[in-house]
Amino acid sequence: MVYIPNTDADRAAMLAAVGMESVADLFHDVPEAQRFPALHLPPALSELEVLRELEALADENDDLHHLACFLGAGAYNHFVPSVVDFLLHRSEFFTAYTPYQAEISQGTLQAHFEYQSMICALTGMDVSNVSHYDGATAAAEAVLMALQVGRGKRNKVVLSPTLHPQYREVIHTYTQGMRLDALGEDAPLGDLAALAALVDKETACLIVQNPDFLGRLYAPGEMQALADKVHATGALFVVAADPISLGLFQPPGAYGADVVVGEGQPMGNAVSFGGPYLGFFAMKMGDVRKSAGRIVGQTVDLDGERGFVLTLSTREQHIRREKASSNICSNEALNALAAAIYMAAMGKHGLRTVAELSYHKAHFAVDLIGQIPGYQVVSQGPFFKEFVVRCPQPVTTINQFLLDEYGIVGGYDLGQDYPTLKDHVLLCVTEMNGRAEIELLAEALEEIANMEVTGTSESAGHLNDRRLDDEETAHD
Amino acid sequence: MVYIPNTDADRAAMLAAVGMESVADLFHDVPEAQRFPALHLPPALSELEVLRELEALADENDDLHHLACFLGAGAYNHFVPSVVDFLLHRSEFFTAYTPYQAEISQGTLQAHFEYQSMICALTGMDVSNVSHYDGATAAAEAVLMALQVGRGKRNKVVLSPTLHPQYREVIHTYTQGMRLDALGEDAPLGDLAALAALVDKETACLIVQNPDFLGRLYAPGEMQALADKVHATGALFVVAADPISLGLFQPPGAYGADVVVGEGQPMGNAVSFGGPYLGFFAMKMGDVRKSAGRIVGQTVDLDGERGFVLTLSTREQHIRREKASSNICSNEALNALAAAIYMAAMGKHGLRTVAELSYHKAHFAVDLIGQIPGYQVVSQGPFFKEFVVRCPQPVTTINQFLLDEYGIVGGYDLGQDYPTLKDHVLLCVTEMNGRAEIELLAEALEEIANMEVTGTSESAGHLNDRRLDDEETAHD
Amino acid sequence: MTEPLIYEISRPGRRAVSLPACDVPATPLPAGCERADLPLPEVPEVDLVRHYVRLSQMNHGIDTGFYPLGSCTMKLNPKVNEVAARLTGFAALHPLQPENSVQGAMALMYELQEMLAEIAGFAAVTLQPAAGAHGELTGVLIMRKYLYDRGETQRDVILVPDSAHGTNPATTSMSGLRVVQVSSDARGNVDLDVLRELLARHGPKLVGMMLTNPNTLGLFDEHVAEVVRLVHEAGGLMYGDGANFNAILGIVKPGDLGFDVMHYNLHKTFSTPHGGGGPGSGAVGVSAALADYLPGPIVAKSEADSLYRWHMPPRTIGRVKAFYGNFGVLVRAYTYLRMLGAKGLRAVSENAVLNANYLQARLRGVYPIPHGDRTCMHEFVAQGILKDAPDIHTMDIAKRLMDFGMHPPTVYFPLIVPEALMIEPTETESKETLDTFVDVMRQIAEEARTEPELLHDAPHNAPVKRLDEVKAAKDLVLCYAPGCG
Amino acid sequence: MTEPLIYEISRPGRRAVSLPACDVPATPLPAGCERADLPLPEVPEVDLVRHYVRLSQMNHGIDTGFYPLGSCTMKLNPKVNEVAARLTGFAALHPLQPENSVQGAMALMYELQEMLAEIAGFAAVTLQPAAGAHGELTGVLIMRKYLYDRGETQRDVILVPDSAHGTNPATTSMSGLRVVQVSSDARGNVDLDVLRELLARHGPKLVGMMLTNPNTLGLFDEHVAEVVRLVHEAGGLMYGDGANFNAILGIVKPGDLGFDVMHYNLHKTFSTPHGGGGPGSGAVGVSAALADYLPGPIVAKSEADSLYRWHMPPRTIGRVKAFYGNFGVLVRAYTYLRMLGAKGLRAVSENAVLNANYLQARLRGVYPIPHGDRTCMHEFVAQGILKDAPDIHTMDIAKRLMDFGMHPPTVYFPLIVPEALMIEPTETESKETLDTFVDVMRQIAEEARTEPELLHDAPHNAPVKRLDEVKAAKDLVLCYAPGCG
Ligand SMILES: Cc1ncc(COP(=O)(O)O)c(C=O)c1O
Ligand SMILES: Cc1ncc(COP(=O)(O)O)c(C=O)c1O
Repeated sequence: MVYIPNTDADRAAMLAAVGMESVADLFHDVPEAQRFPALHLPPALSELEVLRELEALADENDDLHHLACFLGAGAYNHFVPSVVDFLLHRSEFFTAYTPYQAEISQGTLQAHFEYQSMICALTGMDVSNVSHYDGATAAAEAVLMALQVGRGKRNKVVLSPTLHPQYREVIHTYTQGMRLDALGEDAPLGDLAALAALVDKETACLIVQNPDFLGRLYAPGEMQALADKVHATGALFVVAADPISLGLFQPPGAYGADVVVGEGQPMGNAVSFGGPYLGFFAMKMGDVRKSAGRIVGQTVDLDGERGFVLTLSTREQHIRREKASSNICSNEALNALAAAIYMAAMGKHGLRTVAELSYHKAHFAVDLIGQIPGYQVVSQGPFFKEFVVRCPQPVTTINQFLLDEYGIVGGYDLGQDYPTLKDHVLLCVTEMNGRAEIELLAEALEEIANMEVTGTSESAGHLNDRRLDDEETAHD
Repeated sequence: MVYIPNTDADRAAMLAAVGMESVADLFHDVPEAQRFPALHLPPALSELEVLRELEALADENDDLHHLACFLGAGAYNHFVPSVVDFLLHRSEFFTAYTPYQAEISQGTLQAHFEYQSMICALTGMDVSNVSHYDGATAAAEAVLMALQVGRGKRNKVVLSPTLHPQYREVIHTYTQGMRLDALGEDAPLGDLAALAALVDKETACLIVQNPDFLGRLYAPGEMQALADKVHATGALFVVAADPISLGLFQPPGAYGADVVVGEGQPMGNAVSFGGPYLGFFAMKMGDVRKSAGRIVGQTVDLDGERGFVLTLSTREQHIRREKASSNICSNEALNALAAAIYMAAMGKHGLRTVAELSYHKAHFAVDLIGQIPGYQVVSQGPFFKEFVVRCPQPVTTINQFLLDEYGIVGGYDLGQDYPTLKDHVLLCVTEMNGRAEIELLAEALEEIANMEVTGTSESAGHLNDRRLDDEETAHD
Repeated sequence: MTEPLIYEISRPGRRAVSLPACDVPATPLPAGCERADLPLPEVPEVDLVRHYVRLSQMNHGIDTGFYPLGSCTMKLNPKVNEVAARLTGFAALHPLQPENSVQGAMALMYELQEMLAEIAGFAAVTLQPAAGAHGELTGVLIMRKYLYDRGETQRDVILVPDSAHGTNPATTSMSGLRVVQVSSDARGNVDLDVLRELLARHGPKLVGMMLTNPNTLGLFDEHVAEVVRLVHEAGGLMYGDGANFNAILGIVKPGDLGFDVMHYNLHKTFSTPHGGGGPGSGAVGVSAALADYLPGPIVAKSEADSLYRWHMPPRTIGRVKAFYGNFGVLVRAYTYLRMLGAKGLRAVSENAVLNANYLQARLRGVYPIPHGDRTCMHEFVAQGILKDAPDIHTMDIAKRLMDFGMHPPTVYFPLIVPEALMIEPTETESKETLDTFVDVMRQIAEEARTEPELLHDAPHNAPVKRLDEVKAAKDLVLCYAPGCG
Repeated sequence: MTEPLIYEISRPGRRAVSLPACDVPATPLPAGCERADLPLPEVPEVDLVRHYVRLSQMNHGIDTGFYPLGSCTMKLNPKVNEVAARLTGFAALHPLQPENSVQGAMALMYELQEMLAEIAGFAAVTLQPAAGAHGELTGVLIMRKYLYDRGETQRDVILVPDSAHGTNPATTSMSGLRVVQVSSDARGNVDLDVLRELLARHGPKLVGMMLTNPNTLGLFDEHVAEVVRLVHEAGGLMYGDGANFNAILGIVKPGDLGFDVMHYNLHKTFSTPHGGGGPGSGAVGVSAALADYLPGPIVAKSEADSLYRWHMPPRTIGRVKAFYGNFGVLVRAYTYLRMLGAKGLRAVSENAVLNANYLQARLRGVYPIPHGDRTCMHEFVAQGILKDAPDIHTMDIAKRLMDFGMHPPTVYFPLIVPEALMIEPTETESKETLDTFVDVMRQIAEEARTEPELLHDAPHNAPVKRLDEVKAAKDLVLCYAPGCG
C-alpha cells in the first residue's frame, strides 16, 4: 500500500505497544456478522496506470481549449491568468485545513481577509464572508438569513423569474418544509414593477439577478426604485450578480442592495464541469451577526503586530450548534483564494477590460446574428455578455450541428426552463471569443438555417425588452 | 508593458533623480548610427493569445501521451511520478540562482548534496558533481578531465563505437584543434578486446557505454577485465551508463570505472524534445580536483549546525579563469533536482522495479518480434531494454507506417550511424509499454512485412553477439 | 514576519496581466450604468507572486508537517490527484455541454457513484453536495420527504448525541426540524436507557437519529445494532455522519449496520486536499428505499447504448446546488479509490486505527484519556489537564506544539470532554512521526510543570505571536478600509 | 531550522511510488550482472513531500524577494512560461520522432531562431548550446574553424578584457587557445592604447576578441566601434558575450556594431527561470560569413512545402550536445518574446537601465561607485568600503542584506574592482522595491559604523548562520557516507 508508510515490522512493534496480537483485533467492537465485508471494487492501479486511465477518460471529452464556447448560463469561460493556478497550487495553501489555529494559518487568513476586502470593493458592500458552496447556495443562504432577520414573522419571499433557474431550485430545496410562500416566479420576465408589487410586510426578501439570467442589465435607477419599494416594507433586497459585470457597471451596493450574492467562478476558477466554484456573499454590517459562513477579522498579536483570525464564530455551528445561523462548515476556501488572486491580478483596470471585451464582443455577435435570416435577437435592452436569440430550429439540433461541424459549443436552451422560450437560445460571449470565432458562429448559424429542418420552430416567447418599464407591453 | 511595474510617473521621478530629461538620454554612449534600430518582430500578444498560439503549436505535434513509444536511443520514456514535477515547481527552487550565497540557498544546496549522494550510491563512486548539460557533454568533459589527469602527456583517447554516436560527435567537437588521436570508432561493434588492444601508455582514457548504444549489456567480469587492461597503462576507464539500468545491474564502480557519466534524463525528467536534460558525472575522490562542475560540500555554521556550501570552487572559471578545469558555469541544477527527487521517490525498490519491468518487457518484445517472418533480432547476448532488429524494409518506411496506422513511435534507424546496420532498428521498451502495446507493435510489424514493399532490405549488419569474447567471430 | 496587505502594495497604473486588444467595433455603454471607480488593487506580477508566496509560507499544511487534527482526517494529499484534476479534458468542461461531448467525465462520476455505494453498502449515491454539512442537509431533507410522502407529516424530531459534531444539530434546525439531544454512557456509547426513554417520549414525532460511528470520542458504539434497531422500531431513519469513515473502510459497511443515509466527506476519507477550508464534497449514499429522493442530476448508465445520461431521481428533494457537484474534488477521490482498490482501502482503516491506538497507548499516563481503557478507532480524545500545572490549559499545549513544527490536535471538541485534545494521526503518518509527536507531548507536559510561561507565551516561532481573538470580535475590522462600501 | 538528510529519514520497506505489476512473462537475469544492493533511500510520499517543501522554504528566489545579483538578470519569471513549457504537446515529444510528427515544435524553434537573429542583427542562430558558457565555446570554435578553413591555422590567441566574466578566459583555454588579457582604461572602457599594442604584438596570431558590451562594470564601451574595427583589421573576429543583452534590446544590435558571433543567455534576458543554477540556454547568433559553421541540427523551413526540416550547416563545428538544445527553455523564451514584441523589448532595456541608474544615483555618496560619474547600463559596481568602518567588508554587507529578505548583489566580481558589489535591479522591479533597497543599504552603512557586529555576525534570520566555507573545502564531505562507493 503505497500511501501507508508503516511496514509490517512497524505494525508489529506498534501492536506490541498497544498490547494486541493482530490488527484485526482492533475492531472487536464492530458487530462480527458485519465485520470485514468483501468490497467489490475494480483492481487497484499503479500511478502510471491510473494516469493512463484518467487521460483516456479526459480525452473522451470535448474540452473548451479545443472548442469555441458560447455557453454561459451560470458558468463562464473567462480567462484565468497562469499566475492564479500557480499560486493556488502552493502546498501550504491547499493542504491546510480551516484556519482555526490562527498563528500558523496567517497565509490563509490574510488572503481571505483580502478576499473579503476585494469582494466588498467589487459589490460596494460592508462585509463579505469567505464563501458559500456556489452562487446557488449563497442565494439560498441569503433567503435563510432574510428569514432570520425577519425573526420568523415574515414568511414570504419574492423570487424573480429571471433569477438563475437552478438558484431558484436550490432555494426551494433549502426552504422545503418551512411553510414559506415563494412568489414571483410566474411574473412576466424582466418586469421589475410586477415583482415590486408582490412585496409586502410579510415579505422577508426580494431576490433579483442583475444582469439577469437572460442577460438583461437593469439600470441603477430602476434597481434603486425597486430597492426603495422593498425597503419600504422592511424586507431585504437581495441581488445576485455576475462579478465580472461589476468590473464595468455600478455595484449593487450603489443601488440599495442589502445582500449581494453570486457565483464567483468567473473570477479565476476553471469551468471544471460545474465545480468546485464559490458563492460570494456580501452584506451590510448591520446584518452580519445573522449571516452564515466564515468571516476573518483583523486583530493584533501579543507584540501588537497585525494579524488575522476567524471571528464572529458564535454564529457558527461549531460553537452555536442548533442555534447556528447555518450548518456550513467547510466552504470553498481555495476557490475564494483563486478569486482573490484573480481580483488582485486583474486589478482595477484588468477586470474592467475583461468586462468591456465581453460587452463589446457580445454586442458584435448580436449585430452579426441579428442579420441572419431566420434568427431573431429577442434581447432588446441593455445587456452585458449574454443575450437571447430565437432560432429557426430546436436549440439542441443547432447545438449538435455546431459541435459536430464547427467545434462550437452553442448556447443554453431556454425552453428547458421557460415554456414561452421554446427554441430560444441564451448565447454568451466573453473575452475568450476572438472575432473570428464569432464570425464563424454566425456563419454556422446561417448554414444550419438554410438546411433541411427536422425540428420545427414556433413563435417567439415574450421576452420583455427595455421599454417594459411602462407596464404596457403584453405579458404572456 | 505588463512585465514592467513602473509607470510613466515613476519613470519621471526616477529620471529626475538621475538628472536626465528622457529615457533615450540614458543611451548616449551607444553609437548614434546604430542606436534604436527597428526590430521586425511579430506583434505582441496578450497572455490569452499567446497561450492559444502555443496550444495550437503543441497540438500540431504527436506526443507520447497519445502514442505508444518504442524509441529510445539516448532519450527515454520512463514514468515520472507526479510528485517530481510538483516539488520541482516550488518557486523557491526554480526561481533561485546558483547557490553562491549559501545561507539563503540551503534548499538547493542540501538537495544537491543529496543528489550527489544518490548518484554515488547508484554508480558506486566516491564523488558526484551537480550535473553537466547532458550525457554527451558529461562524456566530453570526462575526456577533457582524463587529458588533464594525463597532464598533457597522453594524447590518445579510445572511444567505443557503441558509445552513443552523438556523444562521440560531441567529444570530437570539444576536442577539435587539440591534436588528439581518437581511436576505436571503427573497431568491431561490441568487441571489448579490440578496444583494449588500442589502449597504451599514450592513452588518456577509454570510454565505453554499458549497456551500449545497441542495448547490449556487458557483464561485470568483462568490464573489470577491460578496466584492468586500461589501468595497467595508467589511463582512465570511463563508463557511460543508463542510470535506470543501475537499478538492477552492477554499478560501474564495482568493476573498476574511474569515471561514470550518463544521461540523467530518464530519472524524473520529461523527454521534452531533447532538453533540458542533465549529464551526471561521478568519479573517484582522487580525481576530484581535476574535475569540472559544481560540487556541494557539507560544513557547519557559526552555531555548529550542519549546513552546505559550494566547495572546491578553485577549480571553477569564476575563481580560476583561464586555468579552470572547464568553462562550465550554469549547469542543469533543476534537472538534477528532478533526478534527486526521482531517486528518492523511487528509492531502493522502486528503481529496481522500473529496471525489471523494462527488462522483462523488452525481452517479451524480442520474443514476439523474433517470431515474425522477415524480422531478425540481431541482439543475441544479454541486453537491458533496447535491442536491434533487422527489418524487411527501410526503417523510415516502417516508422511512418507505425505512426500513421497504429499510433506507434517506432525505433531508431541505426543505418544513420552504422553503415553496416542499414535497415536495422533499435527498439526500446520500458515500464511505460503495456503488454497490449507490445503485442500491437508486433502485429503492426507483421502487417507491414506482408505489404508491398517500396524500399528494399539488404543483408544484416554484423552486430557482434555475446559470444564475441572469444575473438573468433568475423568482423566486417 | 508580517506581510503588507495587497492594497498596501498597490500603486496606480500597475498591472499583472495583459489582455487582448478589442478586435471588434466598440458599442457605447448604456447610459447611467457605468461604475465610477473600481477600488481593486494594482500590482505587477512580480509583487503579486511574492505576496502570495510569502503568505503561503505563513501557513502550516500537511505538506509541511504533522497535522493530527481530530475529526478532520488530515492525511496525505497525493500529488497524482492534482495532475488528474487539472487535465484539460476535465478542467475545461462546461457543465452544460451536450451529454455526448462529456461522456468521459460522466463515466468517471458514474464509477465513483458505484464505488462509493459499494464501500458503504448503499443502493444509490448522489455526488452533488459540496461538503459534509451539505450532505447532512441533503440527508435530513431526504429523510423527512420520505416520511412525509408516507403521510407521516407529524414527524419533526431528530435525535442527536451530545458528542455530535456541531453540523448535526445545526443541520437539523436549518431543515426546520427539532433537535433532541441524547447523552452518552460511561463507556462513551449512546446511552441506551436514555435513548429508549427519548424514543418513548418522541417516537411518533421522530424523523430519525444522526450518529457518527465511530463517534467523536473515536469510539465505535458497542451497541450500534441496538441503536439502529430502536430507531427503526420507532419509525425513524438512521443518518450516518460519514466524517469518520476513514476508520471503517473495508471493516464494516454502514449500510449493513442498518444506516439509511450517510454522507461521505470525500475531502477527508478520500484524500482530496482541504484547501484551507474547502472545497469539499459531501456525496450522500442511501438505501434502496430512499434512492428516488436523491438530489441530482446524478449519472445513469444506459444498458442499451452504453451512454451515460443525466438522471433526476423521480421523487428528488430537488437540487442542493447548481450543476452536479464539486467535480474537481470527485476526480481526486476517484483517482484515490482507483489506486487503492479493496485491499488498499481496508489497509487504510487498519493503519489509521493502529496509529491512533499506538498514540493512545503511548500518551496514556502523560495526559488523561477519558476512554483510554477502550480500543479507539482512528482518533481519540485526551485532555489538556496536567497535575502540578493547574494554570495550563489545552490551548497552551496546542500553541506550544506549533513551536515544534506540528499542528495542534482539535481543541475543546467534543464538548462533553473538558479541555479536549482530539488526536487523529491518520494512516499516512509513520511510526517515527508518531514517536516524535509523543516525545514533544511529553516534553510539553514537563515544561508545563517547570517552565509554564513557555506554554503561556507560545507560540514562539510562528509567523506571529498569540493572537487576540477577543479583540477581533469586539473591534470588528472585516475589510481593508478604502475598499469597503 | 535544519532539515535531516533524505537518507536520515529513510526506513527499510517504505515506498513513495506505486508501479504496475509485470504483465509479461519474466526473463531470468543474465548471470553475474545483478547488483547486490541499491543504497537509495526509502521514504513514503508524505515524508518526501515534506522534505522537499521544507528544503524549498530555505531558499531565496525571485518569487520570494528582491534579487539584485549583478550579471545574472534576476528578473520576473512569468508563470505563463511554465504553463507553456508543460503543455503535453511539447513536454512529451521524443527528440528523435519523425519530423512530420513534431512540426509544431520545429515551427516554434524556427521562429525563435528568426526572432533572436533579428533582435541582435545576425544572419543565423543555433539553439543547441545549453548555457552561456556553452555558447561561448560554440562561438570560439566557430571562429577558429572559420579562420582555419581560410588557411590561417597559426591563429591561437584570444583577447579578453580584464573585466571579463570567468567563462571567457576559461572557454578560451578549453578550446585550446591562449588568453591575452586587455586592461581597462580609467573610464572603464577597453584601453585602446593597450589594445593597439597587443594587436601589434599578437595580430597575426589573433583569433579574435571576446567582449561583453555593456561590460561587467555595467558600462557601454565608448569606443566599441573602434575596438571592433581594430580587431577586424588585425584579421580577428569579434565575439560578443550576450549575458548583458538585457541592457540593449531594441537599443542597438550587436551585429550592427560589427560583432561576428554572440551567445544569448536565454535564461537571463528572456525570463526563463534559473532553477538554482540551470538549465539555461546559450543560443548563438553569427554573421552571414559564419552561418555555415553553426552546430546543429538547426531548423530550416522549406519554401516549397512549408515543412520544417532538420538542417546541419555544411561546415559545422559539429554538435555541441545531444539533440537540439534545451527545448523547455526555448519554449519559455519564445513565449516571452511573443508577449513583448518589438516595443516591449525596447521597454525592457529602457527600464532596466533606468532602474540601475536610479539606484546608482541614490547610492552615490553612501557607497563608493568607481565609475559613478558615468551613465551605467543595466547594472553598476559599487564597493563595500565604508569610511569609519574599516573592518567591514563586502561580504558582511552582503550577509546583512539577507536579514532584510533581500538577496545580496554579486560580490567580489568583477575582479578589477576591490570589494565589488555588482548591482543589477532589472526592469521588473518597481521604484518602491528600489527605494526599500536603498533604505536598507543606507541602514547597513549606518550599522557598519555603530554596530559592526550586526554585520559581522550576519545573517541573523536566515535558515542557518554564516557558514564555514573554508572547513568545507578542507574537510571534504561530498556525499552522505552510507551511500558512497
Ligand atoms: C464529524 C463531522 N461531521 C460533519 C462535518 C462537516 O463536514 P464539512 O466540513 O465537510 O461540512 C465534520 C467536519 O469537520 C465532522 O468532523
Ligand atoms: C557576463 C557573463 N558571461 C557568461 C556567463 C555564463 O553564462 P552561463 O552561466 O549561462 O554559462 C555569465 C553568467 O553568469 C555572465 O554573467
